[in-house]
Amino acid sequence: MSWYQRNKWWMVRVMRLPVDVFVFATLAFFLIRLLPGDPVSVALATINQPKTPELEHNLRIQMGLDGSVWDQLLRFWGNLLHGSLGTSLDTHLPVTREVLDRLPATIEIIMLGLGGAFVVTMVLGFLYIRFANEGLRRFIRLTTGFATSVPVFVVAIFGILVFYVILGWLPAPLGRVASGQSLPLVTGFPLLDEVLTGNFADLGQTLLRYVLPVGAMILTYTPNLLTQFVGGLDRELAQTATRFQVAAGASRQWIYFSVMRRSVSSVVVIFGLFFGSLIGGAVTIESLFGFGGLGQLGIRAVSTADFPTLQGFMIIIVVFCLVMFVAVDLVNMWLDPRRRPGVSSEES
Amino acid sequence: MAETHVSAVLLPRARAARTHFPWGGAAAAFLPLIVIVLVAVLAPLIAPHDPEKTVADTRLAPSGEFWFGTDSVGMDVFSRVVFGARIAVRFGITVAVCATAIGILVGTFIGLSERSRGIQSALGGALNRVSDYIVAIPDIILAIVVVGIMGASDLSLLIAIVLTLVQAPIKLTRMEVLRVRNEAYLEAAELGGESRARAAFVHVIPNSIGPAMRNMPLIFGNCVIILASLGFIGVGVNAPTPEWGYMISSGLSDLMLGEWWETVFPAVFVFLSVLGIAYSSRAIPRVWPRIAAAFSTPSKKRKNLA
Amino acid sequence: MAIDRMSVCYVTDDGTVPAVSDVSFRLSTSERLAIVGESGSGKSTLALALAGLLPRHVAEISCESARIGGRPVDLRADKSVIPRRREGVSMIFQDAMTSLDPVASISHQFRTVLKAGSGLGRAEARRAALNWTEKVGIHEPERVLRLRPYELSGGMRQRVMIALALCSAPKALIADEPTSALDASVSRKVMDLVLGLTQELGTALIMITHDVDLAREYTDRTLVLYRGEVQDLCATAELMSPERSSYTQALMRCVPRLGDHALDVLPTLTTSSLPVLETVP
Amino acid sequence: MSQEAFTLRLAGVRKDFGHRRRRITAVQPIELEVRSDSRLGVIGESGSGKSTLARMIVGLEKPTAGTIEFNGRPVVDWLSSRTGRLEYRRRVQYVAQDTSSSFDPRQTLFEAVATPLRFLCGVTDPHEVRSRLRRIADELALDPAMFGRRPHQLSGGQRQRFSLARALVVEPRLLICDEVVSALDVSVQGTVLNLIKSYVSRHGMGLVFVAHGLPAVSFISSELIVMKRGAVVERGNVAEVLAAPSHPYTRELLSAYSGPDPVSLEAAR
Repeated sequence: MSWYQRNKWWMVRVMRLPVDVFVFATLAFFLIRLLPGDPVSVALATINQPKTPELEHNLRIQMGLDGSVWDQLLRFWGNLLHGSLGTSLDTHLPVTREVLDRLPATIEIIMLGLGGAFVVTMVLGFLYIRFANEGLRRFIRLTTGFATSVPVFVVAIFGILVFYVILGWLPAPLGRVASGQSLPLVTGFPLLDEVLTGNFADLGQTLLRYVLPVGAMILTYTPNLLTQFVGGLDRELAQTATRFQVAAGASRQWIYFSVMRRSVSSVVVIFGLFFGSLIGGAVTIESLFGFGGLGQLGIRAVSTADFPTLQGFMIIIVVFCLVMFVAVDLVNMWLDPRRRPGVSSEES
Repeated sequence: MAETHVSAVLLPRARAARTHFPWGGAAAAFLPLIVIVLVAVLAPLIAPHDPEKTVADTRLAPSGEFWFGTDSVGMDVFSRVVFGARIAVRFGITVAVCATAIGILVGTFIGLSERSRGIQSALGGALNRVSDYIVAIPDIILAIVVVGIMGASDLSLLIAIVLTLVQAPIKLTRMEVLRVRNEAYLEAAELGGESRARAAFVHVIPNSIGPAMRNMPLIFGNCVIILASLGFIGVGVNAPTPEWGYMISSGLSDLMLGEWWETVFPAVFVFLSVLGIAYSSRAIPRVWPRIAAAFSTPSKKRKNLA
Repeated sequence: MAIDRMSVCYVTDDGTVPAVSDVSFRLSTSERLAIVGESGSGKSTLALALAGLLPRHVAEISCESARIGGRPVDLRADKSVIPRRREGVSMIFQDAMTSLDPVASISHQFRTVLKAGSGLGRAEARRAALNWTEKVGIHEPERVLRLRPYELSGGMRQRVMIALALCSAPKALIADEPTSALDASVSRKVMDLVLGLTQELGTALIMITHDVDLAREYTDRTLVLYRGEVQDLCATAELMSPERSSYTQALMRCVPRLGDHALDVLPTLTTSSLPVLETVP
Repeated sequence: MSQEAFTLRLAGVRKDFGHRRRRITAVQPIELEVRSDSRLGVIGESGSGKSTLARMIVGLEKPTAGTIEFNGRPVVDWLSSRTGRLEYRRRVQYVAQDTSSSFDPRQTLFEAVATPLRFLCGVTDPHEVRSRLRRIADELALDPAMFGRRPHQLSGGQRQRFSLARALVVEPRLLICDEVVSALDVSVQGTVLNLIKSYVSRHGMGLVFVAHGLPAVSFISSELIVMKRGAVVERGNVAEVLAAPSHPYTRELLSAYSGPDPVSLEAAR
C-alpha cells in the first residue's frame, strides 16, 4: 500500500471541512433570513432616535440586508472568501476579530472542564471493570443515574454557595484575577499567557478561580460521559470477543485495555457533541463568574440587536464545532480502523 | 435459551418482564412528572402571594410568612418559584409535543425517501443535511441568535427551542425507519398485497415512533434547562415574569453578600425538576412494555378464534 | 478431565433459573466428546461454565468434584467482572468475526496470549505466532499477522481463531458450535483442521453441536442434553442403538437423511412422549 | 378450489449486484421451467445465488437481464399494474427464512394472516375470514387459539408455521420456500417439512424449495438443481442426481452427508 492509500482516510476527512464550513455558512445565511421577524425593526426599537426612513435604510445597508436575497448571498459569499463576516454595529470592529479575540479564553475553560470530565470518566470506567466490589460498581451505576444536563450554572451556584459564601475557601466569582489587575495578552489563552509571561502569582490566582467553574463542569458532564462508557463496557463485556480473549488466555492487562478501547469511541462521540453544547454552557458559566468571553459578546449583541455580530458569532462558533467533529471522527477512525471510509469488512 | 439468558443477564438493564401489573413501578416512574405538572396547574392555589407584585420589605430572610424570603424588590420568592414551574411546564409541554410531532413526520419522510428516486429523495436528502448542520449549532447559541434577530418574545423563544430540540426526534425516527424498512414483515406485507402507502402507515410509522416518543420527557427536561439558561443570561422571558433562570441571575449579587435564598431556591427547583424529569424519562420506557402488555391482554382474548 | 455432578443456575432478578443440572463425565487425553442438544438444552451454558466464562454475578455453579489434568479445580465462577481463565481449557466460538478483537492486529492478539501463557519475549512470541499461523494452513503468515480481523476472509478468521485458542497448549479445547454458520463442505475442512491439531497436541476436544452428523463423524463419545439434563452418555457409534433413552432415539429419528425422499412423512419428535418443546419461557 | 395449471419460465435470467467497479453477478444466466406439478429443490452454499433466484421469481428483486414469464406473461408485466400484482401474488407466494422479523410485532397473528386474504382474495366478511383461517389452521395443525398472540410470544417453529399459513391462506398455485427450516431445531424441522410436503401434494401445487441442506431438499422435492457461484452446475431428478452426481461440487456435497450410517432407518424405529 502506498503512503497515499494508507493516509487517505484522514486526508479525505480533513479536506471535507472547508466544504462543510461553506455549506453551513450558506445554510446559516438562509436560516437567519427565513426566521419570522425583521432584525432592522428590532434594532430600531433599541435605538432612541426618531425612526426615519433614512435611518432604517442606513441600518439595512450596515446589516447587509439591502437588495434582493440573491444580491445579499453573493455579497455574503464574497465576504466569506475574504474571511470577513461584516462589522459590528455596536463597536464598529470586524466581527471576526470580536469573536476570535474572545474565543481562546472560552475554549480554554471548556477544554479544562470537559477534559477533566473525560479523565474522571476513564478512571471510573477502569475501576468499574477492574474491581468486582459491588458497592463500588453500584456507586458508579448510581452516578450514571444522574446523567442529565442539569444546567451547569446551577451546579456552579451551589458550589459558590458552599465554597465561597459559607466556607470562604475560594475567591469570589468576579473575574479571572483579582480586580484591578489585567491579564497579559499573547495567545489569548489566559493560563498559557500567564505561563509565557512568567506571571506565576497571577497564574496561581487564576487557577484558584478556575476551581469552581471547572469543578462544576466536571460534575455536570462526567455522568453523561460515564453513562456512555459504562454502557459500552457492559456491552463489550458481554461480547464473544471478550470471552474468547479470556478463553484463549490473553493477559489481564490486555483484556482491560482492549475492552476499554472498544468502548471508548461512543464516549468520544459524546465528547464532541458536548463540546458544542458546552460553548452554550460556557456562556452561562462565563457570565456567572464574570469571565467575559464569548458569553459577554453574545449577550451584548442581543441587547443591542447587533445583527452582523450575531450572524458571525454563530458561524464562527459552528466552524469550531465542525473542527471538533472532524477531530472526533479522526480519533475514532484511529481507534477503530473499520470506521475509515472505504473499508468494508468482507462478509464471511 | 442459553444464549438469551446470557445476554439478558450480562446486560444489566434487560430484565425479565413480570406478569402482574406493575402499579408500583408505573407510579414511581411517572411520579416526578406528575408532581411537576400538578405544581404548575395548581400554582394559584399553592402560592400565598401574587408573584409579580411587591408584597413586603425587600430581602427578608425565610420565615413563617415568607417561606423562601423576599427578593430585592420585595416579591415573595416562594410564590415566584411556584409560578416559575408554570412557565417551565407550559414551555416544556408545548415544545415536547411540537418537536416530537414535527420530528416524527420529518424523520419518517427522510427515512422513507432515502434510497428512493427522484425529487422525493433529493428533498429528503437535503432535509437530512440541514438537520445535520443544525445539530452542530450549540443550542443556547442558536437560541441567542434567534432571539436576537426576532426580538425577545414567547414565540421567538419557542421557535428557537423547538428548532434545536426537534433534531433528536428526527434522527431517532429516521434511524428506526431505516431499520424497519429492512424488516421481513414489510416484504410480507407487499406479498400480502398491501400497498406501499398502507404499509407506511400500518407498519412503518407505528413501529418506528417508539424512540421518539420515549425521548419526549427528555425534550421536556432539555427545554427547562435551555429556558433557565437563557433566563439566566438575560435573553429569556421578559423581566417581571417569574422565570427560574432569570430569578437566579437577579439574585446573584445578593448571594455574594450572603443573602442566598433569592438564588438558591429557584436553583434547587431547577435542579429537582430536571433530575425528576430525567428520572421519569429513564424509568417510563422500562415500565412501559409491562403496562402495554397488561392492557393488551384483554384484546388478545377477544381476537381468539377458538 | 473429570466432572462430577455439575449444575449451573443463572442468576436473574426473580431468583435463579436452572440451566444445567447434575452433569458428570470423564474425558481422557486426546479423547473427543460431543455434547448434542437442541437450542435451550443448556449445552452452551455447560461449555461456558467449563471454560470458566460465567462470572459469579451471572451464574451459580455447583460441582461435587472437578479435576482438570489430574489437578482438582474449583469450578465455581470467579468473582471479578471479567472472568478469569480456567487453567488448561480453551474455547472457540461459532463466529470468528465477533470472537476476535476487531481493532487489534493478528500479531498483537497472538502476542498477548503467548506472553501471558508462556512468558515469551517479543521476538520469541513473534516466531511462535508465525509458526502457528502456518500450522493452521495460512499462506503468507507474515502478511496476515500484520492485518486486522476485518481484513481477513471468513475462512482465515476461523483459522486464526483456532490457532489463538490452541497456541497456549491447553489440555482441553471446547468448540461451541464451531461450524454451524458454515456450509457443509467448508465445515468439514474446519473440523478436520481442529481434529488434526488437537490430536497432534494431545488436547481433549469437547464439541458442542446440534448437528448429529458432525458429532458422529468427529467424536468418540456423545453426551445428549435435554433441558439441562443428561439423557445419554455413550460412544457416538452407539447413538442409534435401541438401548438409548427415548429422547435420544426420537432425536436421532428426526435427523433428515439422504434417501428420505422415498418417505412420505419424516419422523418427528412427538410432543406426547416428551415434555413440550415449543414453549417460550 | 381451482386446480388451474400454470407454467413459470425463466429465460436467460441474470442478476448483478453493485455498481460498475464492484459488480458481482449473483445469478448467472439461467433457464428454468416450473410447472404446476413440479417440486423443485434448489441447493447450494451461501452466496450461491439460490435465494436471489427465489426472490426474483416472486418479484422482490428485478432481474438484470432475461425474462421470467408466468403463464406466458412476464412477471414485470404482472407486477406493473395493481390488479395484475394482486393476481400474481395470489398465485405465487413466498416464505422466507427469517422467523423473527417476518411478522409485524404490533399485529396479532390473526391480523397478519388475514391481511393477504383481505387484499389478495377480496375476502372482507369477518365470518368468512374466520372460517378460512380456521380451515388453514386445521390443515397446518395449528392451534387456533394462538391466532390471538403476537409473534414474540411464539417459538421459531411456530412462527414459521404461521408464515406458511399466511402464504397458503390465499391458496396459491406456487409456493416458494427460501431456507424455511435452516434456522430451526432438528426436531422442529421435521414438522415443518412434513407440513409443506403433505400440503403441496394434497393441493397439487407447485413448489420451489431453496435450502442448503441436502437431506431436507431430497426429502421434499422431486427435481433438483445444484447452484454454485450463481451458476447451475447440476440438474435432474433427485434420485438420479443422488445416485450418480456428475459435477465434482455435487459429489463433494454428497460426501459431506455420507458419514457412517450404521443403522438403517428401519432399525432405528
